[in-house]
Amino acid sequence: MIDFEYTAPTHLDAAIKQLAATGEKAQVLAGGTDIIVQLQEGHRSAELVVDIKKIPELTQFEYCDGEELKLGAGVTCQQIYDDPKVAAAFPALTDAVRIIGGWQIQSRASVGGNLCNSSPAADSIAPLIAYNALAHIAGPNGRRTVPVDQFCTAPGRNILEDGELLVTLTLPRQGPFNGSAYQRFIPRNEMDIAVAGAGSWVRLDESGNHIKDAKIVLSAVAPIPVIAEEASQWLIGKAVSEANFAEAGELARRAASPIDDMRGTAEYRTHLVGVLTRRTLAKACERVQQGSSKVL
Amino acid sequence: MKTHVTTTINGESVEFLCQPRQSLLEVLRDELSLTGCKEGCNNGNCGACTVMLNGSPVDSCLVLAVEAEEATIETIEGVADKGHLHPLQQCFLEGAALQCGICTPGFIMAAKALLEKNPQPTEEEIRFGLAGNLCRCTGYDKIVRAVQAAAELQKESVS
Amino acid sequence: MSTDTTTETPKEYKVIGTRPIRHDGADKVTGKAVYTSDLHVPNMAFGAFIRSPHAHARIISVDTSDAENMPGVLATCTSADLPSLWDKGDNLGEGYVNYAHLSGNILARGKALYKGHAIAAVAATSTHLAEEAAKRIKVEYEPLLATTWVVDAMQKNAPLLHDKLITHTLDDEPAKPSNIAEHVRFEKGNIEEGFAAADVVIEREFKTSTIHQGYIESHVSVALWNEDGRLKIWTATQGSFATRQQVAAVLEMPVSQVTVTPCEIGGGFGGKISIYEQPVAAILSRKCGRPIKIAMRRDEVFEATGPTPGSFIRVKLGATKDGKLNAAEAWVAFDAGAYPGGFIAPGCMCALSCYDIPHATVDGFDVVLNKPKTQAYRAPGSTHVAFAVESVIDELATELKIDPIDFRLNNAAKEGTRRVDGPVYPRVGLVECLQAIQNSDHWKSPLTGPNRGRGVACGFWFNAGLKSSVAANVNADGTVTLIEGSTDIGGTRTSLAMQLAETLGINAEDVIPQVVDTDSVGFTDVTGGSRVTFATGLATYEAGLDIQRQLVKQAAKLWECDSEDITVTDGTYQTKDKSLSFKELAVQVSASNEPIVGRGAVDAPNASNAFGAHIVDLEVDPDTGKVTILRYTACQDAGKAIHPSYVEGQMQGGAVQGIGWALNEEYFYDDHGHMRNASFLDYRMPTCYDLPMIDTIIVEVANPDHPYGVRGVGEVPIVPPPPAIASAMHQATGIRFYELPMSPPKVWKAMMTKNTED
Amino acid sequence: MAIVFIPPQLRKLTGAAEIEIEGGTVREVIEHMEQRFPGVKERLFTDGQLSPMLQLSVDHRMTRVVSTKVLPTTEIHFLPVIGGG
Repeated sequence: MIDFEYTAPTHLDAAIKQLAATGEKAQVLAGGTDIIVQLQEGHRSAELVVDIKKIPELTQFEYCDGEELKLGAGVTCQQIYDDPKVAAAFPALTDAVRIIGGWQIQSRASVGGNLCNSSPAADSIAPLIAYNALAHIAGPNGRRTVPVDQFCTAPGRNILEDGELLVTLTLPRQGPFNGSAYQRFIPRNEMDIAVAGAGSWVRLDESGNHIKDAKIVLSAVAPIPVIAEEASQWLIGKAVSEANFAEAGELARRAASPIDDMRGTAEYRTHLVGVLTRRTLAKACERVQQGSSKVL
Repeated sequence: MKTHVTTTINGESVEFLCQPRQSLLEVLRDELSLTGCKEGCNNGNCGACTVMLNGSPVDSCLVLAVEAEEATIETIEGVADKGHLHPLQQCFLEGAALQCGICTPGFIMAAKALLEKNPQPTEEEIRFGLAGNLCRCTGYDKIVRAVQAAAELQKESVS
Repeated sequence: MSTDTTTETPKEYKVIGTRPIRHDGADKVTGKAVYTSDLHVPNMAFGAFIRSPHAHARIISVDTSDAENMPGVLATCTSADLPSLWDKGDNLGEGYVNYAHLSGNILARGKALYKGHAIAAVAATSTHLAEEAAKRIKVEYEPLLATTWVVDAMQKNAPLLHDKLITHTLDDEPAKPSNIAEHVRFEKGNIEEGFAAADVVIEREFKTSTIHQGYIESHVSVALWNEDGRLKIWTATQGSFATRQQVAAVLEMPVSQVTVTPCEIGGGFGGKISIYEQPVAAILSRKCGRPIKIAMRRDEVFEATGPTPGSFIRVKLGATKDGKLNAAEAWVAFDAGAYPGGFIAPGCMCALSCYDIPHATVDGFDVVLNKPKTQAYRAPGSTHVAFAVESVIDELATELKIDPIDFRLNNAAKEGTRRVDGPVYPRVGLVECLQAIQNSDHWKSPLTGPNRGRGVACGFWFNAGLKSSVAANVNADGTVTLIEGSTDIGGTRTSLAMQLAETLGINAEDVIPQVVDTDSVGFTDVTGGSRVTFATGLATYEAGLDIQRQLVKQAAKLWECDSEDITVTDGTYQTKDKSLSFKELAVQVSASNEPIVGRGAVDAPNASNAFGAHIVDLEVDPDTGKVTILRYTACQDAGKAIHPSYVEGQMQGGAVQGIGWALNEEYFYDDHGHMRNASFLDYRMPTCYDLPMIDTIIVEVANPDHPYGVRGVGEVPIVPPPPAIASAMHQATGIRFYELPMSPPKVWKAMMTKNTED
Repeated sequence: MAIVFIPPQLRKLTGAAEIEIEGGTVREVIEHMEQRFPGVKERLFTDGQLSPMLQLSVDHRMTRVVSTKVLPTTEIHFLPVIGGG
């Protein structure tokens, strides 16, 4: 690995100044589980590495029942799944962070980093989009907020400009009778990259028998995570039933435009979208019915 | 240019100089002679280099050594207590839970973290908790059993 | 759960069959054991390679000047620094090695034959610097057409890897060069008559992918070429003497000038017998006068060390209505990788090894193509052919409506069965293994539930004998230090120490086993071929008897009596009126008499054969094609299990490697012949979260060629899993799978196709 | 005297698959084979020694030692050398 300079600022302003001054030759270090590998293997290069874990704003992790979830960009997967309240309110996010690498990875990797790495196969981005999460960005020209579904632009690329930094993610309160789930398909049971993934969010009516609102987000089947709009819309007003989940799965396949690679064929990935959509919808509805996400 | 780092390793204050590009694994092994921490893949996929960093297990190949400033690190060298093997180490020996032994330090570190968080794990929880560590020799059977035995041993010593 | 099944009246042993803590155990659980990469030799510098980005290319030029001009760079090395060798070969005791090919594989000469083929190397004051410098070596290539599939490489119009490669055969050699390096053929009986008399004949074709041994420790060496011309090498190897022999040959120096110190080794499974970086580190060391360490990265290990061949196999079996195998025909093509030597012979010799078949032929082809040179992987060749043959056996049993274990028992090889390659089996334990799984709780427990299936399969491997030497020094406190040359991959220090302890009548803990360098012990062949506990065990036994003879002589002096008056029983030395234990006597003798040093040196007969049989239960996800292993039982004839825990460990580890091979592991090549998954992430070896416990049944049918009845156990257990799993998959899905790995996309595709057809 | 099993690919030279041949050691047996079937030896030997690519099975025990004694009932097979993992 080519050597670089390292800095661990304790203030956001200092970090932005350093990032802005170095431009595209600067890399941000949160958990390091992607960037260190990429630097080692020469997929990315850096003259300056800015470690953001000492900036208070980037490590804040705040949640009170019924409020929005505030997730500093450096908050680790482990911090998230270790918090039972967050797990109850945002189960799809918890599903995702529990399966990113093994424990050794989860104790370092952050959801913010997962987003900024902008891999099409990132597990946590689909749930963030399903929850309508917002990305709060700071840069030399001030702050801006962008919905997560507009964050990624291509594999490994996103809207962050040189000098900009993801500061926090906020996940709005989800309202009553919502449920959600994320699943991916991998050939092993752990330590793998998603061949395909689906995050489903639903709101049911008071009876728990009909879907009032839904959002299905797919990973690893397009250059960026994609919302299966048609399937999500179609579900509105439909009964909670395996047949409807399966139909939604069929519709969701249309949103997929996958590639063939060593992790799976395009045909297989498209098929998996149907399976995972059906399964996550079922799980999400089950969670509403079991009251595991009875957020007010 | 080298950076000066002050850290705590296995309870002792340690200072070292390193380049920013050096991983914690590299510094532990090459600069500090803590070679119990093994390199299997250098990209976070085998767990052989597992150490505890501020109380959590990490792949030390994916930590920059400079990040260890003011951190608390525990390595396999710190697991045995002055002449006494840790129950996990004892159970790995008694249960023949190692063959070539290269993955063993990583497994013991991960298993120790697991038992500290969850003293009585189920087989499923053990297997999930150790999924970040690869072993090619044993087929894992005896490793899982050794962790179960260590949990049992620790339970007995508590009660 | 583990079960021991002893089929014959057991001998009474005090040490053998117990489970002492391994002698190197404390070192390994505390991180103190020294593996090669843990070594820090004074003034050491570091080497790195530049490797071919092309699967096949002519090397136009290599310019190292930029790299050499970098501060901190000490030396560079290309194939021009290696002596050019003719096609000189040697039998390494582990198959044949052609040194010209070995040298060409170490550093490419003229052409790069696979992606990752080493072109040049550089030494620098740090690893980072060496890697940077390696990137500054300018190599100009002329890319050539490449081929990575064995059947393609056999075609007349295939791109030729070696201009002068003439097929080796005992038959008339062809006039023209091709990629077919070797053709072997075995025949028994009359195949036409055999098939004519069969009621059911089934013929199928099989494919398997390239698989890596996947040892967690990379290849690492430190070389120090001293000014006096002596070369010292510390390395991760399965055979210190095999390393010495190969290094000396490719550097054209006498073996006596090379000392190889085997450090602790982090797994090998056959992949750490050939040399790679050792001579390069040596040359760099000679050039810069400093010890050089080279450690491969994981991607280099995948792309440029020796995996097991990919294969294409056609098998035709014929049986009579009453379930007797009558004829067999196998056509086997293994890819050798870039140079000849892909384990085709053992593959062919194992193909029909589990059965007594009167009429059979086996044809085998060793084929070069643009992949890394293959090496041994645990029972090399046997897993490939077992996948094919056992799968057809399963189809035959199904067709004939005979229970698959009964069908195998009907035809199982036993003492007196003539193999297709000629020799006749001595006492072997396949029947006992099959009976043991038939009587197992696993087989007797019904498997219920949708999408589930159960499969069984057998496996075979030879036991290598070969050469081993040990010395055993009796210490003043009555303990014995055992000096051996077999590198210890999985607990053989202890299995040898236990045999010495048994022979001498002392405790396992009173033997101190030490694995030493090539100057400190007699010649010893590799740790491989399932031979150490058997063959080095035999040498250890000899050393024990030698000590006993010497001790009797010394006791006679001490007691002023005739040697003949002394009897030795279970380590007690007695005359009519005197009696001392081994320890007591050794203490007294050490204090007053000449030192006692036992010696054991054997060229062990390798007539022994090992068999196993496995059962697997699994479930297939009908939506995704993903397989979950629900229950697994591995049974094996160990002859005599010296340390049952480590025998079980071999069975469990081997079974899991076989499960990985069956389900997910493969070299994924793109159209350019580039491996796309050269990492532990995408190569997908099983983690513990992918598996259940692996139950074991140890069968003990004593090996008549070993005083304690030992058979090698290391290799057999990788063989049965792929066919056992394929058979279970058939039960679960109604589909026969003829290709490895049976990965989810392929399984799903097959289920889709079947659903459409149904 | 020994019973030599001829590898299939050498049978063009010998005709039969199994042949009884005189000799007290494997080497003597091979010398006598060469007298009866010229050309056999060069396919089995390299530089006066058993080819490094071959091994012997003498009464079902593998060896590369050509001075191995043979008895009238001894079976000799020529097999490829093999290695293990």
